[in-house]
Amino acid sequence: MSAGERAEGTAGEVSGVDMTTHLGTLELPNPVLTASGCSAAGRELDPFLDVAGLGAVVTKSIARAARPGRATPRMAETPSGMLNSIGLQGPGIEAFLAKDVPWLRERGARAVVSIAGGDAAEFAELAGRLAELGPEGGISALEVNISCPNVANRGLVFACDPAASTQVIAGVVEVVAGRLPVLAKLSPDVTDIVEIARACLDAGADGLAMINTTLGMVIDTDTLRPVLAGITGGLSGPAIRPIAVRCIYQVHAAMRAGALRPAPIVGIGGVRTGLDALQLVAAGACAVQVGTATFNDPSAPERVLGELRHALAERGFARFVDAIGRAHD
Amino acid sequence: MSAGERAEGTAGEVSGVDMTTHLGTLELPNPVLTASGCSAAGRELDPFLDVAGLGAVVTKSIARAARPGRATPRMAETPSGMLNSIGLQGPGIEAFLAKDVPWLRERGARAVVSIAGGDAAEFAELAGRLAELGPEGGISALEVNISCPNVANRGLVFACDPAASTQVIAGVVEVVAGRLPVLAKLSPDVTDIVEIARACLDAGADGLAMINTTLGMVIDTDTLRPVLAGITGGLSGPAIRPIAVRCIYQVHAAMRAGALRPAPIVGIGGVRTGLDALQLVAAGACAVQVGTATFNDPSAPERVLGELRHALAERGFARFVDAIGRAHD
Amino acid sequence: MSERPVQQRVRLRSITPEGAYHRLVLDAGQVARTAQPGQFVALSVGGADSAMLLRRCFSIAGRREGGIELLIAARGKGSTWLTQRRPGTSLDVIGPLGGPFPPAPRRAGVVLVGGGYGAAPLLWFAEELIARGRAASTVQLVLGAASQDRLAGVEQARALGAGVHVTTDDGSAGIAGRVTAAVPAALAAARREAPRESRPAPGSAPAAGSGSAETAGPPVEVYACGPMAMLRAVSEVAAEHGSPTWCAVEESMACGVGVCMTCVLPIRGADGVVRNLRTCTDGPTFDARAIVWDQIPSLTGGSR
Amino acid sequence: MSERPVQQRVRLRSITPEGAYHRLVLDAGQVARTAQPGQFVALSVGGADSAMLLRRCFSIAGRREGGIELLIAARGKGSTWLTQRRPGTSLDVIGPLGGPFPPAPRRAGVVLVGGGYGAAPLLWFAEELIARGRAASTVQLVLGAASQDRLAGVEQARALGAGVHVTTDDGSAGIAGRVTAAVPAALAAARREAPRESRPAPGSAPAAGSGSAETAGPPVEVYACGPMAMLRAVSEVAAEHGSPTWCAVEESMACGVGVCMTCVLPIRGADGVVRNLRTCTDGPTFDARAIVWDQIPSLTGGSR
Ligand SMILES: Cc1cc2nc3c(=O)[nH]c(=O)nc-3n(C[C@H](O)[C@H](O)[C@H](O)COP(=O)(O)OP(=O)(O)OC[C@H]3O[C@@H](n4cnc5c(N)ncnc54)[C@H](O)[C@@H]3O)c2cc1C
Ligand SMILES: Cc1cc2nc3c(=O)[nH]c(=O)nc-3n(C[C@H](O)[C@H](O)[C@H](O)COP(=O)(O)OP(=O)(O)OC[C@H]3O[C@@H](n4cnc5c(N)ncnc54)[C@H](O)[C@@H]3O)c2cc1C
Ligand SMILES: Cc1cc2nc3c(=O)[nH]c(=O)nc-3n(C[C@H](O)[C@H](O)[C@H](O)COP(=O)(O)O)c2cc1C
Ligand SMILES: Cc1cc2nc3c(=O)[nH]c(=O)nc-3n(C[C@H](O)[C@H](O)[C@H](O)COP(=O)(O)O)c2cc1C
Ligand code: FES
Ligand code: FES
Repeated sequence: MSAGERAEGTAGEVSGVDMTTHLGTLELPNPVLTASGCSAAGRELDPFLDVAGLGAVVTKSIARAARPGRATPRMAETPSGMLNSIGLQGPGIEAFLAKDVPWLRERGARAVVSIAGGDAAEFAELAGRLAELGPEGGISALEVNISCPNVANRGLVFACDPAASTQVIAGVVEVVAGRLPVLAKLSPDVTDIVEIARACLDAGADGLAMINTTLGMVIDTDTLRPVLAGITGGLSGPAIRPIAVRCIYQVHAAMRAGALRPAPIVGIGGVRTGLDALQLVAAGACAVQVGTATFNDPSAPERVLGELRHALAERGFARFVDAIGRAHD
Repeated sequence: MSAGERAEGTAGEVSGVDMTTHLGTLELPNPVLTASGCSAAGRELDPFLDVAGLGAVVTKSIARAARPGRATPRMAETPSGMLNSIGLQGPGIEAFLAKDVPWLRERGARAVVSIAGGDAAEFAELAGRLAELGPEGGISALEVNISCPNVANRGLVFACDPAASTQVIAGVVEVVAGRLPVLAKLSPDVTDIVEIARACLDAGADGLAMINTTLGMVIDTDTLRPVLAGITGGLSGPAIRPIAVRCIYQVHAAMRAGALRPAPIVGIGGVRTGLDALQLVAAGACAVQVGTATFNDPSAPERVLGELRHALAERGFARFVDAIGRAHD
Repeated sequence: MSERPVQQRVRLRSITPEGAYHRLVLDAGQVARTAQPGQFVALSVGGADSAMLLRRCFSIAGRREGGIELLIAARGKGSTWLTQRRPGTSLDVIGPLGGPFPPAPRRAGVVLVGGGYGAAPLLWFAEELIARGRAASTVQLVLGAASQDRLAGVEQARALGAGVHVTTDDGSAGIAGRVTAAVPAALAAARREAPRESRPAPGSAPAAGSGSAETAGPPVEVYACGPMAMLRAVSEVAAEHGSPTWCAVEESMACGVGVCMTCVLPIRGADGVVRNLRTCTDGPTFDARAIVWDQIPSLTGGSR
Repeated sequence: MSERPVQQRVRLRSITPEGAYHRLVLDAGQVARTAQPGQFVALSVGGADSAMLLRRCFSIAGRREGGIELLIAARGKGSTWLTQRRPGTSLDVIGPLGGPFPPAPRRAGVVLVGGGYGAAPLLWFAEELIARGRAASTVQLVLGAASQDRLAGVEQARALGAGVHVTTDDGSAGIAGRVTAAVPAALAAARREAPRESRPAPGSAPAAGSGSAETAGPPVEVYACGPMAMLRAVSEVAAEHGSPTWCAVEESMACGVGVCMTCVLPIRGADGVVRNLRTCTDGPTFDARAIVWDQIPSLTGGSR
């Protein structure tokens, strides 16, 4: 099928722009996804948008066992952003598979499942369980949340250490054995994000998802104590968008320069509008996730998709993919 | 002089709160300073505030020779922040000493001079020239902007590398030989800011100034090209305040834990109001700088000082210094 | 949630100062259609270019001519922004969110305890109870606040014919003291006024049954809305008098719709297991006996 | 800067649509007191909780009854916010900023070239020139825009009795084409109307002297305000006709008061050295011959 044929009649084609995109072997009808932890497992957004109309729903990072998460308060609003410290509260993988995946499947939504573990073995176990189900079981891809604390190494997050990142991703890739695309989700809180990206790609990741929140803190000026029970929290929202654009640009630039194996980048960070999404795409993202903006507007992922499509049409793009990495041309 | 005596009648004492603070051997009448690059050398703020009433004026980072800086556009507004890419435009140290320092001196303002170099030798040379003048010459302290590119190492910023930071600070400390307090200004764009803080303190810095801007990028959604001529730029303003609070808290916590030599921290990042300043102070800062907020309100440093004093009085503090690090208690 | 919430851009019909608060009426027809007392709305604040990203949540204080009423205290910057709007302003609202107050068993007395603006949803609840045929005298309202200007709904409550008990911390109105000081009298009045002739209906909430077993007279159910420390204190006093308490809590909520997990409280399930439940979707009203008070950091001083 | 700027919180006296623009009158008495044509103000936008941190700069378009006038195009979010304000809104203004237009030598003709809202400060300049005794016919205004609704000040200019030359890119008013198409005729008219009898006064700007040396007739000075590409084109045409051009530039400004160094342009000094000068404090008006056009990225396509 030539590019010309493809521009017509595919599922992604609406109002003249073919929105189809690929994450490795996974074809998505469009490039706008929810972000992990910002849409639970999709169900609560049902009154506000059509989950099946999104590129995919990325589910809240799931661990092996049920986890209560951190104490409250878990959030603080900050200028154009927020801090969160949820601590990966969740029902554990089995309850998740029993309750959440079937609902998404029934709705016709694609599920990208985010996994989190305290060590490489937990990650591998989770990945194995999901790969077993595979696409037929309603799982479209894995997102490996390595921006969570490594129990063995004083709680240092995996994604801040190339060796730890390699270990987790290699373990996951091995057990998945090509049955699902594996995305490594990176933290911006590193001196050199290209180095971590390289560690993940060298370990066999099919793509990168970036960025996770950046570590921040708010102090209550009445009590003079940290607002969050967890003291520090993850900063997200439009405030960090310039950091996300920069990270994506740096990694995509390294790929273009041959310093890094080319691989799809899923852009995340501060996307609130279609034009925000376009910034991440032009920087090098082949899909984008909408996170915190969903709290402001629960229809945001769907709205962003419409706005992005419109913006591409206005700029004369026939295909979404032609906009990827444009800022480097 | 006992603490009780000191609370009355010192220069820092206004409306019941003694605002005096210390940066190593330097006593400042109050803890609110301008931030480097956000107040030039003070003169342009003269219509809007009394420079002598501030803790100090921190001047734009100065290099050996005159520098034209980067091409325009040099700035982009971002949600609750901005990007800048000025590229250390300046007249060079001699013109600076001839024109700017005398003006500040005449006004009775304290000058903290920020220096920047492409290698350790340039830093040392600048530091030597300023230490020669010393306090009698109108220089109160040095701020060493190690968050600028290391010419010898592919433009990697010094502050992203402990060894490079050590080299610069050790060279400066040696040549200054105790004649002026030396503050190392840190970048937040590192995996472990405590490690860089340690490198600087071990190299003999008298204190730390943190944080400098964090690297960001904005893409023009019409041209799909980076807005800044310099492609990436430094993100500043309230958007990054949670990052600043976190960095200060981490470094102060390491000092309290005995993992780092105790030393004064000058807090910088997103301060717009007195309560913002109080957050940085409670996190561990013994002085704060007001940067980007000055663009919104050129009287901001003076206003912040008033608001901080008021907030301390309301909270029952007799002395500013008692609020330092309160969030750790 | 009883009905699916909707997201609507609506007109602010009116805004009126009321003591220390402001009463807003929004032309939110779709929200009003299914809203029930105990549910809340989430409003976006500050406009599209605001630095305030998160919505603010407010209990629905009533329905009025196809619209909804809110009673808002200007606390921080978002609520202050709202109280400064003029009629005609367009606002983005999501609602109704959360579940309604559980229905009061027909033959139980009812005590409603509201702290400050927390009285607003309870007044609507009282109105509905009376409109559905309950004798006004079986509804006892305890309205407390720091000072007189922070009391909400006293006139409204009197107009309904309900029993009204007022407390203020500073004694500027009613009994000087906390709401708990007035709760025993309110419980006694509710019990006195409750239909004597019958035992609790078998279908009524188990809470009502267990409460009535410990005291003489008909069962009384308590509904409380206000700060967490007040909820705990009220539920303790109520329990001493054999009454269960339904607590409408007010946790910090980032999303209000159930996707973020910021708003949780430790709740003991029927299986005895404590889970961090979302107060936005699983609440905001919980049976006081299920709330694990000692695990709530804001009460134990754990972090704030 | 001629006078120290002041920071004032002022009332928006009135706001009136004017073609594609809005004319705002601010009760900014202290700014008005010393303001001169060519200077500008910086307004904060969006309120204290706005995500927009930076001020927006606008040329002062005139003084009116102790206030100042601005002519504002709703371009992005900040300027749109401003054009949506109602009279009575309180605004934070800093001004007057930058230096005024250099005075026109008494015996030179004057051509003022305004692109879009760029005409606004030039009209005020024309008014002042005429008010100070210059014959209106020696002032020629070239007013250009993309389309008729984006033309500013045509009526005002006619009312002054000045020569008026109108161009629009789409031909919806005046000559179809760019302002440069009308500049030669305007120069000729200014030269024709300028006082014939005399040579440039010795104290006049050197620019005027050198310009007049190359052409027949009295000197003519050009003042231009509009987009950078227009300024360059106008100054080239003017130079071909022996006239110097004063260009009022409009660079992105983070502070407006001279502390941030974001707003620079490469300007060749009297010593031949090119320096990046701050257009906010060293400008915004520069002699076109001193501007190093080829080093301006926005013109050479260097970055945008
Ligand atoms: C279910 C529910 C019902 C409520 N009903 C009412 C009501 O009827 N009338 C009324 O005046 N207020 C009510 N509140 C409280 C109201 O939501 C807060 O006062 C308001 O969000 C404060 O916002 P702010 O911008 O003024 O304060 P800020 O302190 O600037 O807010 C910062 C952040 O903290 C959150 N926050 C601050 N205080 C509270 C609080 N007490 N509860 C929850 N979140 C908070 C805000 O939502 C925001 O995200 C209710 C809260 C909840 C959760
Ligand atoms: C000295 C001077 C005088 C001006 N006079 C006028 C005038 O009389 N009338 C008028 O309508 N406009 C004038 N402008 C342009 C006006 O400042 C911009 O249109 C306005 O800042 C755009 O802001 P925004 O929020 O709408 O756009 P956004 O694109 O959202 O602004 C984002 C940022 O870029 C800056 N920016 C965007 N466009 C421009 C621009 N063209 N020039 C400078 N900064 C820009 C903004 O100030 C802001 O910091 C003048 C600019 C300068 C520097
Ligand atoms: C409340 C909240 C919870 C989150 N939970 C997760 C998570 O479980 N796993 C994960 O990989 N990222 C998590 N994130 C990070 C987001 O997926 C996203 O990377 C980040 O918020 C930046 O995007 P945004 O600015 O669009 O929110 C969470 C973010 C928020 C705000
Ligand atoms: C326009 C601009 C120029 C700056 N120039 C310098 C500089 O020359 N040297 C330096 O150490 N920091 C410089 N900074 C960083 C500030 O001093 C400060 O560390 C940073 O902006 C964070 O503080 P803020 O959020 O209050 O602006 C600059 C910042 C801005 C916005
Ligand atoms: S507020 Fe988001 S889950 Fe309750
Ligand atoms: S705008 Fe800041 S120096 Fe000109």
